[in-house]
Amino acid sequence: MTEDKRTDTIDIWVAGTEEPEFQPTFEGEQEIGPEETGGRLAEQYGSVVDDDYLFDDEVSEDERMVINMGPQHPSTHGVLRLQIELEGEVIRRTKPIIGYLHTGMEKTAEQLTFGQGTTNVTRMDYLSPFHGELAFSLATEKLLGIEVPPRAAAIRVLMTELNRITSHLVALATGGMDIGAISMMIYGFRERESILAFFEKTTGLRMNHNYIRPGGVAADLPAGWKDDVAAILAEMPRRVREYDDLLQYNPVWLARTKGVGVITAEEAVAYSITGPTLRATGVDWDLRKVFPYSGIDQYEFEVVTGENGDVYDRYRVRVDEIAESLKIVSQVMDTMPKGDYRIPDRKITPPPRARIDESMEALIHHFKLFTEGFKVPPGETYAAVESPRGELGCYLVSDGGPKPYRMHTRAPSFYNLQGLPIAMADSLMADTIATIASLDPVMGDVDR
Amino acid sequence: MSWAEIGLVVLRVVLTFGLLLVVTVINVWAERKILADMQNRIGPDRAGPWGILQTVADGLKLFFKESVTPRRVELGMFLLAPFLAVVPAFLIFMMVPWGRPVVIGGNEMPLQGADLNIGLLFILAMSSLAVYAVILAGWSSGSKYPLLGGVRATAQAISYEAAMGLSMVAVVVFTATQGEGGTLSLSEIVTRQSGNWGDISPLFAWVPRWNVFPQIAAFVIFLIAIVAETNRAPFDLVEAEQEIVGFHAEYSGMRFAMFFLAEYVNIFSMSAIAATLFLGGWNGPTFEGVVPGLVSALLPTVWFLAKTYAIVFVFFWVRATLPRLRYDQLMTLGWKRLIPAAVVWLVVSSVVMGWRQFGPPWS
Amino acid sequence: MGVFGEFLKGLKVTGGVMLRTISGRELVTTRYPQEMREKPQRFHGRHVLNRYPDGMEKCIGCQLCAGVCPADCIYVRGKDNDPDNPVSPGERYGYVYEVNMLRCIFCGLCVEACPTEAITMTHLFEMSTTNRQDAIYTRETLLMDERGRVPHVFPNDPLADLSELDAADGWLKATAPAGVAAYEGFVMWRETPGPGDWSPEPSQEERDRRSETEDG
Amino acid sequence: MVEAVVFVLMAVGALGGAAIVVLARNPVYSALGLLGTLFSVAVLYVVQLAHTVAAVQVIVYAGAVMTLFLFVIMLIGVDRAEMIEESLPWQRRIVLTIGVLVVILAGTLTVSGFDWVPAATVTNPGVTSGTVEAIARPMFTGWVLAFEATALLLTISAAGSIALAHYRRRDG
Amino acid sequence: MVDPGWYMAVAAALFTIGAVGLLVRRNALVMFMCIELMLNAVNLTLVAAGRALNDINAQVAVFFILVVAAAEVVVGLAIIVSIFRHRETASVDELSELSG
Repeated sequence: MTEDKRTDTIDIWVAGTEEPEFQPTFEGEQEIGPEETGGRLAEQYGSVVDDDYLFDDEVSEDERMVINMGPQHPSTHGVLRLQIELEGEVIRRTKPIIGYLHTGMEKTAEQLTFGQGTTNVTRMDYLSPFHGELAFSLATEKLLGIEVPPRAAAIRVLMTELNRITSHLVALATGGMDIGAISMMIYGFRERESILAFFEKTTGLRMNHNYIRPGGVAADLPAGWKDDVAAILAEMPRRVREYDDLLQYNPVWLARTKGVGVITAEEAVAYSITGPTLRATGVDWDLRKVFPYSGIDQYEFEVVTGENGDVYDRYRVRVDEIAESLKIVSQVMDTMPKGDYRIPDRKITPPPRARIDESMEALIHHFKLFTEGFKVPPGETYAAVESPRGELGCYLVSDGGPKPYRMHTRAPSFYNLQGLPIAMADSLMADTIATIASLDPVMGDVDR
Repeated sequence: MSWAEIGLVVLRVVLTFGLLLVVTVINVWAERKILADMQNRIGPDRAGPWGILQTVADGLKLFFKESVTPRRVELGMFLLAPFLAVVPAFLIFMMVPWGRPVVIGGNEMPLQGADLNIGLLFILAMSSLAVYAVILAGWSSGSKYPLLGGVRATAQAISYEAAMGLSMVAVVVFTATQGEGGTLSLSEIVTRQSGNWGDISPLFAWVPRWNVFPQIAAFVIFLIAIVAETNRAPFDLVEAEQEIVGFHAEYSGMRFAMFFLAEYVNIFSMSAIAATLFLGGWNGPTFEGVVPGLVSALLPTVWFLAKTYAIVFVFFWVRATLPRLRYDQLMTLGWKRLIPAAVVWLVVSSVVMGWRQFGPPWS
Repeated sequence: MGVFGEFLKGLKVTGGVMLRTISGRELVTTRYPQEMREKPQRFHGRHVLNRYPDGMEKCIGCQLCAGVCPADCIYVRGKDNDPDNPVSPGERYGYVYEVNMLRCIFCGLCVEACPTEAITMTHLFEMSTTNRQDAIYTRETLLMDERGRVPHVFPNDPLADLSELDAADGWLKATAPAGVAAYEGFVMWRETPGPGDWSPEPSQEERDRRSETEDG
Repeated sequence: MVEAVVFVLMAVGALGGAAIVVLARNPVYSALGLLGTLFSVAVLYVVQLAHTVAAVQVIVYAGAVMTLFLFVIMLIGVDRAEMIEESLPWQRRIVLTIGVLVVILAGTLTVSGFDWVPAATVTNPGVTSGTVEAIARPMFTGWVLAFEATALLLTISAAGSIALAHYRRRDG
Repeated sequence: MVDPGWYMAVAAALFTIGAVGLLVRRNALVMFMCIELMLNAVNLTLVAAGRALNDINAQVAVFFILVVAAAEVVVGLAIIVSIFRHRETASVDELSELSG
């Protein structure tokens, strides 16, 4: 079949018409990337990082098979598509193909006011919605030049750290599931459920909360929140020990994760990989320490690092970060300040409901804020938080109107995903799954 | 051979077949229910009491579902593979005695499909045939993931059958010391496990004379090997749904149901063989004279089923707990751990048994 | 023994969970339609259009909810009241009121925006339909009757727990102070007929005190 | 009577399988044809009361050898039709002619009652049941040297095949 | 009892088919399978003759042939695999390096 014929064939079959002749796809002819690079995958991807990928001339073409893993695959964590060049069961090259969950959220953000924007960004990384909201709110507040009340900041830290736990729990659960520990799946989600119940009690929703907003948080913590948080704090360490019993020293788990999907510190930095994936390589980089936000620097916690940057270290870093987050949560619980939890600026925060009936000014503010939204001074800014997956940043450009001129999200999953080809080169098919799971990409975050 | 005898042969084959079908239906449900319990879930509970009819409902659904035939399949092999999966699975169980022989109308009828003098060899032969279904299903699907499953299946089956065979040999050698001459017949192996270990020392008079006690290592090796042989977790690389979706990715409807059936029949058959070889088969107290005759005639079957289900439960338990091995680790475990261990155990236990029977070599 | 010991540890975990599940001490799933989960106060569910206790509609057709909705799922058209037979106490009332439940993201902004607490949320979430048209809730299905009972689109739905429709909107109560601690603990809304509990959320001192006493 | 029926069926199966081996374009079908032949031959062993040999035939051939064949076919991906180019143009015709002649000869001899096993008519055959014990006894007495030699051969071949198939990547 | 001659005839036919296939086919794997066919034919004659002569040694010989065949297959397939790795072909016509 010549090149021309292939491109000319349009395989669209209208029901009721005669079915066209079956045109098989020759996936072996699909190109993953130029082979002449002589083993320098780095050059293909525009980086100087040397990779251990080696193109062996002695191996014939026949022994290689290109398979498409995904977008409909049980363990590509959504709709990630990987083109994998296999030699037997050994992966030689990988090309991640994204865009199957592209929802145009960054563009949508230009149509929503800053007040509505949190409903949008919370849906990008749907496993850590609070972090998305927090990054957007911090950026907006930076443009506005305001500082939120201490209670709001504390609530934000409380919620984002709890959210980090739920997100890591999902990573552990799905990671366990992908490696075949099916009970881990349910256990991880079981504990996540108890925290989600607290989220639901606070925000009314289990995910995509629209709770952290520019100027503070939408609502105060519910009555009895201390009991709920205390229950979580009491329960989680026991559960984490249970995971350790199940997996931590399990020889099969160790064999499946140790030395698998290795990303070195240099590679991680070169590909701007952040989060647990970076820390697992031993780089001591955590935005909560380096660029503290929302007053998180007043709480004591450690930055967890690994050594080898393999799947096991990423798993370990996540488990340990759960413990660190619990530390922060417990400190927040003990030191929760009293007072307002939204900035009492009537140009940004709507008036209390009681004031609408009493004050004409309040009514006007209410109407203005909910129809037009508040105006943000022109300028551009970038604010980043440490999401469970890494640096989640929000780049905002305002032209002085109530809607962002441009919003861009630095999505950690997107950058971490670029480490996939180097982590997977020359590994086995089964390691692919472990590696993807350990990078913990959220496709909504990748494609936005 | 009189007509009555022929009738009894037909009857026992039909009974064995029926028993296998019934326990398979229960197995599928039991696995889901037990896995649910191990994961804080309820599990199937809609069809029938405690969802016990769930398997029937699933079977009906699959039966009425369209069997899709993809375009790039090798049709003949594609259609043949499900049958190749089911037939050896059923044939294996035909060798297993599942109860004490009963006497009907003056004719003794062993509760066993067939009692061959090369029973164990037959089991090995059939279990080695079972892999063809997986290979052919993977290859004939004309799709890449099933093909990978087929390739994995070949390597896995070869590796673990050796370990399984060697641990069986250890039992055969041991059985030879327990009676007149060696035997490969399963019914004979079961008979030789009746009684207790009182002759070793009066302390052990309460311990049943099961092979598992002197052959504990062989038992462990055999258990690991049958889990691998039936492609169950943690050795379920063949159908690892998180990785390669499985060799039966292109199958649907009744054809898929046959693979499914074969898998669960295999689990039960292999557990039954383990119970027969190591746990004394249907041996157990029958309370003759204390309970009605019919009950004491059925009790051995109950013991057999109880022992088998204990091993089936281990299958499920392990599945709920362990992560899946990787392809190369599977090979390493098979060739570098299990087979050497089986060989060493075979040599050691043979030497010990020879010593016990014939005295030290210098005598 | 180390390797087997670690395996046994894992088996112990799953086995222990199994025993706990069988004995009923720990179970995370429920038999859903038979056993309903109790939802928290602030749960975001199906919308409802409220009335005053005297039967007047609260909606004044101001379109704030439609304006703030980030999903553009609300459509409102106001109409002048007939002075002799008013529908709402104000000048205008919501003549057309539609919520497209297929678009709605249940963010709760409409509840926060409504100046008269006309639109609030209930705890009902069983809203599946077999027909897109049925997912567009109109004035007839949204508006509560004069006794404060909320209609359900499918009154015979076996899955729906209709008592969820009577729950008062916790999100309205939670967001009413708009971040000002001093306003917490006060009723800031007008009464609505029906069985919902419309007492306000407690103040911060009250919350902390409650937590501590419940601890002890 | 039973033996005759089984014999006819299995002989047809064996020859049919063999024909598939030679005629099939696709090596996978060749392998399956061979599998059919091996299985039929195993059944022929059974009707001749060579039970152990039959079981070993299935275990070794069907269980290991053919699995290996299929594994290699799939591994190196030659499951495609081969090129039908003949480098020795006359070979095929001659071979086929001779083959047909031999088969006809065998058939003729059998039908004409040729005495294939002359000694059998003299000794009046009884029935030797090929149980494990019956085979093991001569194997470990008279044939013990051959047995040890076979064991050595197996070890050497295993080592040799590992040495052949084991190839190291350049990077090491 | 079927006359051993019939078994011999079937074995002869099997052997011939195997030999023909060995000479006609060019795929190394299929040629290998043809060798297995011929070995099986020989085994069949051995079992048939052994039964006719009431001699168990025939079956012992068959046993040895089976083992040797297995060993041969293992080595042969290893050779084919390693040749294929280097030459990308399983056709014996293209393996003419040794013919000088």
